[in-house]
Amino acid sequence: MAPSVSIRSLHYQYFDGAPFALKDLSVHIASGSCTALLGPSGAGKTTLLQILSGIIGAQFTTGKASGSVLIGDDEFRPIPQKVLFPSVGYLMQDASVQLSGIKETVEEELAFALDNMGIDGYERRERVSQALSRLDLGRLANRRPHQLSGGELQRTALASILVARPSLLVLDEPVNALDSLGQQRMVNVLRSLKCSTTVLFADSGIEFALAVADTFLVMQGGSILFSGTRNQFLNSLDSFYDLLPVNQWSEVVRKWGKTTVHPRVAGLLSL
Amino acid sequence: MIQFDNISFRYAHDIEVFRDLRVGIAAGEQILIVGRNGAGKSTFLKLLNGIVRPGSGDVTVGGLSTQKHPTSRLAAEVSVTFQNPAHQIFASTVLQEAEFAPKSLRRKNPRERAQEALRLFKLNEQAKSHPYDLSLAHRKLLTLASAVAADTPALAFDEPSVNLSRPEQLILLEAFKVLKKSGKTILIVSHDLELFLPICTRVLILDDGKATFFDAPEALTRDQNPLRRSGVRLPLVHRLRPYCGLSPIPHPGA
Amino acid sequence: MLQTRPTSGSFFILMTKTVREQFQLEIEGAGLPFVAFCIALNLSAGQLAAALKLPIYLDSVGTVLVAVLCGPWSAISAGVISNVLASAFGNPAMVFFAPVAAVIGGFTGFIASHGWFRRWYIVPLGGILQGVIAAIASAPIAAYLFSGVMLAGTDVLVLYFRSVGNTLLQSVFFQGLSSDPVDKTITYILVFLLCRNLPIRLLQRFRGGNNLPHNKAMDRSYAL
Amino acid sequence: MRFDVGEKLSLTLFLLLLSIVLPWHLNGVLFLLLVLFRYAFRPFRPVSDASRRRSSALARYLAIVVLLMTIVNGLLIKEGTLWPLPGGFTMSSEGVTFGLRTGMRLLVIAMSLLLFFGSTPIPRLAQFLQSVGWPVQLVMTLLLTLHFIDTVPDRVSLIFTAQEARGAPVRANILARTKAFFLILSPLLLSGIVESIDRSMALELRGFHGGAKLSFRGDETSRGRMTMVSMLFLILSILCIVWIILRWLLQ
Repeated sequence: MAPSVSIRSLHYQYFDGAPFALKDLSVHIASGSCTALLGPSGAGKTTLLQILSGIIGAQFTTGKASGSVLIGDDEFRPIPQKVLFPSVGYLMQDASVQLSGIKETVEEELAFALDNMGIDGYERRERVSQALSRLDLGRLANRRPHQLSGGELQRTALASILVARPSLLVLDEPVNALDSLGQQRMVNVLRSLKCSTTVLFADSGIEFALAVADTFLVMQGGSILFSGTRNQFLNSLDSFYDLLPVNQWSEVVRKWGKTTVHPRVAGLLSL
Repeated sequence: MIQFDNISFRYAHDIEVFRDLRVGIAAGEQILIVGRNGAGKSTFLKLLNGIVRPGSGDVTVGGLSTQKHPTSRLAAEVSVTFQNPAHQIFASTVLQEAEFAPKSLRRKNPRERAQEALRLFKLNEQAKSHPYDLSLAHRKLLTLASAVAADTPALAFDEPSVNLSRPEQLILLEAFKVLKKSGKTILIVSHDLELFLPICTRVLILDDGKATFFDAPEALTRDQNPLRRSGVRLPLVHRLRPYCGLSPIPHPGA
Repeated sequence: MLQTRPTSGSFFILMTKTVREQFQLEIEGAGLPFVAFCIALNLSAGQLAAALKLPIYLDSVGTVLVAVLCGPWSAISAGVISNVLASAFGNPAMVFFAPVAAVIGGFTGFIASHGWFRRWYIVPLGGILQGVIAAIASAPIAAYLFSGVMLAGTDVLVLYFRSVGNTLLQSVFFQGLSSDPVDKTITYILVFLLCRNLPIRLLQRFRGGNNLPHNKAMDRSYAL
Repeated sequence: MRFDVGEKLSLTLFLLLLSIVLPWHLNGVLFLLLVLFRYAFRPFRPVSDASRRRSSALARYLAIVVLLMTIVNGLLIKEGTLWPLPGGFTMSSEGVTFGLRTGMRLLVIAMSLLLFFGSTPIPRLAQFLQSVGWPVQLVMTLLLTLHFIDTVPDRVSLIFTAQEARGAPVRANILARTKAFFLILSPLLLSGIVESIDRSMALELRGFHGGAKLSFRGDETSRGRMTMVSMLFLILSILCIVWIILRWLLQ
């Protein structure tokens, strides 16, 4: 069952005396939802995602944290202290760094996580082939990772996480390096994960979020500024003028009437 | 100001990048250079300051021919900044990094020029901090500021808006408007048409070795074929605006 | 045994932990990929020096970086792997100088953990001392195995010393004395210049973060 | 007769030590034998044509060095029978044999290393090292080194271009070029540190903790245990070491 995530008054500093990366952040993310975490660079999006994945608690022993994080029914006070693999999957911003770089083919790259989990034999082959087909990497299975294009690298990195079947999937700016075809593929993948996996992704733009997310969070200076559904977000676009690239969008949406988003705009939004 | 006279160029492993390309850019113009990956956009910038020499034809910048003059001399005419900030940030404070170009070009009072450029990109409070204590977006702004600090008549940027989120994009737009007013020639290689179409004077589309379009942005929205053929699509919001009775491209300052 | 935090003067920890545990301790945080990066740096620093037509070779700059930022045992493995791979990629004699690379890594790691990279004036001293030790370590190998001919410009020095009447071992050692201290001092100073202002956000991810010039915040928040 | 990595490694160790034991004329015979080995014997054929090009260039280079070493030593050393040469120089037989001894030794060393590294891709070597007990972190480091060896040189040239475009003095006098050396190494180190931090997080995020063994393509080929052949070569190597120590003591 996909976990819900609720965070209560979370504060975080990378080291004593550092500026607050997260300031009194409280949010609830529904189970199985696809939530967009929007906001400018330095708003703390990456810090929040890395705290949920547990990597910050594990590697940043000098960090200072307070508050509490609840993922599913495990309570972490103040933050998870070890990497929550495999229940939480984290896709990094730069896919070429996420891949281990030591494997000779894409198929082996996907098996890396399963080696560490001690899964082999039939179940390993079955999980790898399932991940390959889900991200339609079938014909790239024997390709060498450094021969892949940006979009293919991104899909390989995502597949190498989905083999571990995480129940909470966290992605950091999944589309800012992709062209429109790559974005379209990523929209389909995230849509296929709905309800079975809780998805939370960070983005500095809004076009991808409008196409796939059902709840929207806007962050600034380490705390949550706005939390709401798609229509609430569309109607209050003007208040994010200098935080998100909405200026030309807000004009378009305002022209088409505040309450409902005009079907043609909504149709085009679904890319 | 910048003249490409029938340039032909190919890399060692014989992929033809340009075939007798002719492009003339007047002083004070802002050119947006667009094309699919591998259409030679980065090579176009490298031809500007002689890092890469054309097979045939010549590139002249500010009257100097790139065949005859070394890169160090051409760097005083055009300052070329590449995409990845990690490939050039070396100093241990923001100010030192911004001071590098004016100092190595032996400009007068390099420190004031650097501080001026940092103020233009809203980085003056962080002048003393280490560039890697800044966020990636601010490091990117730092590379743009250290190019502007060199005070060269022409500026060329490779994907200046990548890694920038909205607040930094607004800072970038403000800075480019100030540079436009002071008559600088600016070349921008970018995929981000939504950001740069409103402020550029002409758009250059590079497609398999040729310049298939070199005209004002409004002409681009009237006839989108050269754009579509070069594998680039007009941003969704520009395609939507006509449906709402708005002009396809907002006038600058919108 | 209670996990003691290695501070400067961590000689005690070298003694009690087995080598394997100490190695795993040193590459905690970002150490493991950094060792691999520094080995690649060792192998390509020579190319960069040649591209800039500089007469220096600096094939141990990566080993010294690992010694300062991670620790002695990871620096020893970095040095040894660098030499083995260098012999795989075209310079066969290097594999026999792996012990010299191990000595460089171990010695640098040891003095780094004693704070020799904290003040700028101690660094050249460390460089000269390291150069002498490297010359002592490489002399017998160069003399007995390769009779002083190392396919490099410095072979001329060896021939000169021998014609003046020294034994083979002495002349190889004198040649080493004339080039190694200079090379190592330049390497040490370069590493010091590269690392002295590293920000805390990067330093705190390395076991040896405390080996570098005094960072006020570093004291309170010692890494790992 | 399939040679696995372990057997090739112990053979190479034995050859390296043998080159120190044998007199120069036997080393010469061994060198010719190894050249024949390389072309005739399948498991020792070079894996890629890049390694073939590299090794034949190296073989020619070393032959010249041996010749040079022999002549120079012959001229310099004064013991043994001296054959007069025009221009007052003397060529001593002792010097020539001394030059030949070290020259032939270098040839055998180079050839045995080329045989091993030319025919064994590093991932196979890493697979063998893991099966004989290397810690998983060290095996991962060796494999990651391969990745960095591919990417660091490209990054160096990218940084070189970016800094030259900003006016870095890469072609000026030696002092300026030394400053340019720092201008290129500093971004390289900073980007290397940042990439190491990201990569270490990426490894931990996929469960790598140094406990579980790494899996390799075609896992069944590496028979971890010591085979008879590699045992034989290891015993021979120990004998060589004993011989060298005895000869050194009795000298």
